[in-house]
Amino acid sequence: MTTPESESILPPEPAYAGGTLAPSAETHDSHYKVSLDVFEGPLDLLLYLIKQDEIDIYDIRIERITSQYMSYLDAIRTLNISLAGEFLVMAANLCYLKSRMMLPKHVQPPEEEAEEEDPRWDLIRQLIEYKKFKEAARELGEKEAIRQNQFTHSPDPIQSDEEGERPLDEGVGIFDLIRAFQKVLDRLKTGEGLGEIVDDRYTVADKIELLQQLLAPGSTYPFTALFDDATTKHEMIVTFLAVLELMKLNVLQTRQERVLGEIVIYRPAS
Amino acid sequence: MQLIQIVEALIYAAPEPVTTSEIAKAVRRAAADSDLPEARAWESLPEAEVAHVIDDLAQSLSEGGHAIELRETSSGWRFMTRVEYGDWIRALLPEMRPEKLSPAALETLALIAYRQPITKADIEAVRGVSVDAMLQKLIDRDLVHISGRADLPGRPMLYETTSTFMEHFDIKSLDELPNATELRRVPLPSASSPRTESQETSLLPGIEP
Amino acid sequence: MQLIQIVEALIYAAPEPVTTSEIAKAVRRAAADSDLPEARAWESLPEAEVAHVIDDLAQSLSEGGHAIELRETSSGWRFMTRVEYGDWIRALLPEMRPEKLSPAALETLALIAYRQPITKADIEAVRGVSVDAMLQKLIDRDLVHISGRADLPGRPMLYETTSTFMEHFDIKSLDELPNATELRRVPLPSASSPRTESQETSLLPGIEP
Repeated sequence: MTTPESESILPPEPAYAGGTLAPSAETHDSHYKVSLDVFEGPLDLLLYLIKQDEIDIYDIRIERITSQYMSYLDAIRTLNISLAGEFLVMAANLCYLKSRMMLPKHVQPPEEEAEEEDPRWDLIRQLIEYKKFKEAARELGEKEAIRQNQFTHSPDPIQSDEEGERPLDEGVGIFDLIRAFQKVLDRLKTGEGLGEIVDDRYTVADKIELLQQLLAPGSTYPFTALFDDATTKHEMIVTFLAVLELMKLNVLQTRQERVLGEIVIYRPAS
Repeated sequence: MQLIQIVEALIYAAPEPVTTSEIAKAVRRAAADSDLPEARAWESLPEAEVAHVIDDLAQSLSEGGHAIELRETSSGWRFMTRVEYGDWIRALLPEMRPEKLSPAALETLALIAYRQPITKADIEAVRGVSVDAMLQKLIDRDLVHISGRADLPGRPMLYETTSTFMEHFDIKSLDELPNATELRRVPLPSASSPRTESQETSLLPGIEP
Repeated sequence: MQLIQIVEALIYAAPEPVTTSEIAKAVRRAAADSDLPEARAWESLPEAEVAHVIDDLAQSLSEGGHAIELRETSSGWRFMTRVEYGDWIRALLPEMRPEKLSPAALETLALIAYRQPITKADIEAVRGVSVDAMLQKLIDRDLVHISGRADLPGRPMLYETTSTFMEHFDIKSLDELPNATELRRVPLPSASSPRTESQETSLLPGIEP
């Protein structure tokens, strides 16, 4: 399959419009490494070469454009960059056109439909169509940029007299907790080292007692803040297990105002 | 309580854009159940009156010098911050940095947008490259969907843009596309021989990979 | 451009409530990068001034007869619809279009439906992309649930569709799925070497969700 796997939905890093691309075969590596990703396909490359030469699309000189195209591909190949199949198909097509153009008119093999038509015509038409849509794509990109400067709000809580109408009020699943916990661990992982204290000084029972002191009946506490003071992963796990234990005993509850929002630990008054 | 406030609350609270007719229908329904004396009149609220109220609301927001405006998208009305505050908002929310589509994605989308419904082979005929992977990515991002199969040998799939596409580019209708009249008519080089679709069809009909 | 508008835009666009100090910090940061002449003054914007502007904003909203008000929650400021519109909105919202599933979500759901119980690794082997977030969304919407753990290294979780799924798609049993007998047997790529689940399993043995 010829699918260019590098074709990403996100833009390539280097800007095509930068104009630093020199298509001569002598130029060295980095340009070509950059450029292959920059061209969206063989038609795009051809348009670029035509623009460089400042010639009219209707007036392409096949011989010249073919040799430019080929030297471009050669340069890419010497760098051992794998080439999408489409670029090679176009190369073959160009060589074929070139050889046809070189023959005197009366010995040119008859094309199927096009009787008197210029053999370049198919390619020219394709280039023109492609160019129109390339332009349309650029305009879409401009619309996108404007749109992305406008923001809408995420669905918000609606105030109403009745409590309990909010979709996520019934407590958070254990999975949300595990995920939140994972987030804390990840953050710890990317932060500085966990310290070298090896002594496992905390037990779940200790932490249960601590949590009960921390949370007076009727009060709340942000879930992630429970781990702010933890110095080891072990301590965090123990704290987490203590929370789970207290939840099982109905001493603590969890709340989350919105999906993926901050989880809050709550200790009911009774 | 006034109608303009109800409309404002409704547009604000709706998780997705709402159309004038949806608002009118909803107000009529809710008015019938309401105890408010002023609600009587809204039980037969015509859509035209809602349209009028929406105009008033949009105007009062812009005259009041607000940073938020009422905008009509392809799927209805919604509040949005004005363009000029984009940089300020991103300073608060660096994670909201927009993900711009690549030129290759834009080219493919442009072709689908202007020529829909279109087959993969026809897209490839213009772009000159294989678009399998790209189409899959666009489908995953809900910018494109499969609308059916063409009445051609091999029954190739047909692709169309989605309402997410319209929202992403802030386009209300396809006629609003830049240069629409010209590009939607341009005769395209089309795939000379319809290529057979790859595994995706044979493997799991109905479940797209 | 005025400070009050910037503050309005920031509070509106933020996905979570924002505090006065977060707003002040964001404005200072963006002002430093801004070309606007009026932004100079905001580079050293004190929090107290933001607090003042927030008061003005809240007041202008309530005096303007809006259905939306600025409220301070435990974690910061946010806009909310006023209490008195709660009933209306609640009556109106069911009229709204339900949020639709994205194609990517549907694919994942379909795979689970036909191949349940299935591990995440096997879903990913077929879809070729990570499906963590997608699975979570499906679980959040009660279309999919975890039915247990596979008897494989790492004891990966197994996913199944729920009764909500059956209701949503209006089927009484899984045999009623289109093409069930065939699709449930189609050979699919599966995770060649079952991956070990991430820490959640290894770290916390004994906590079965």
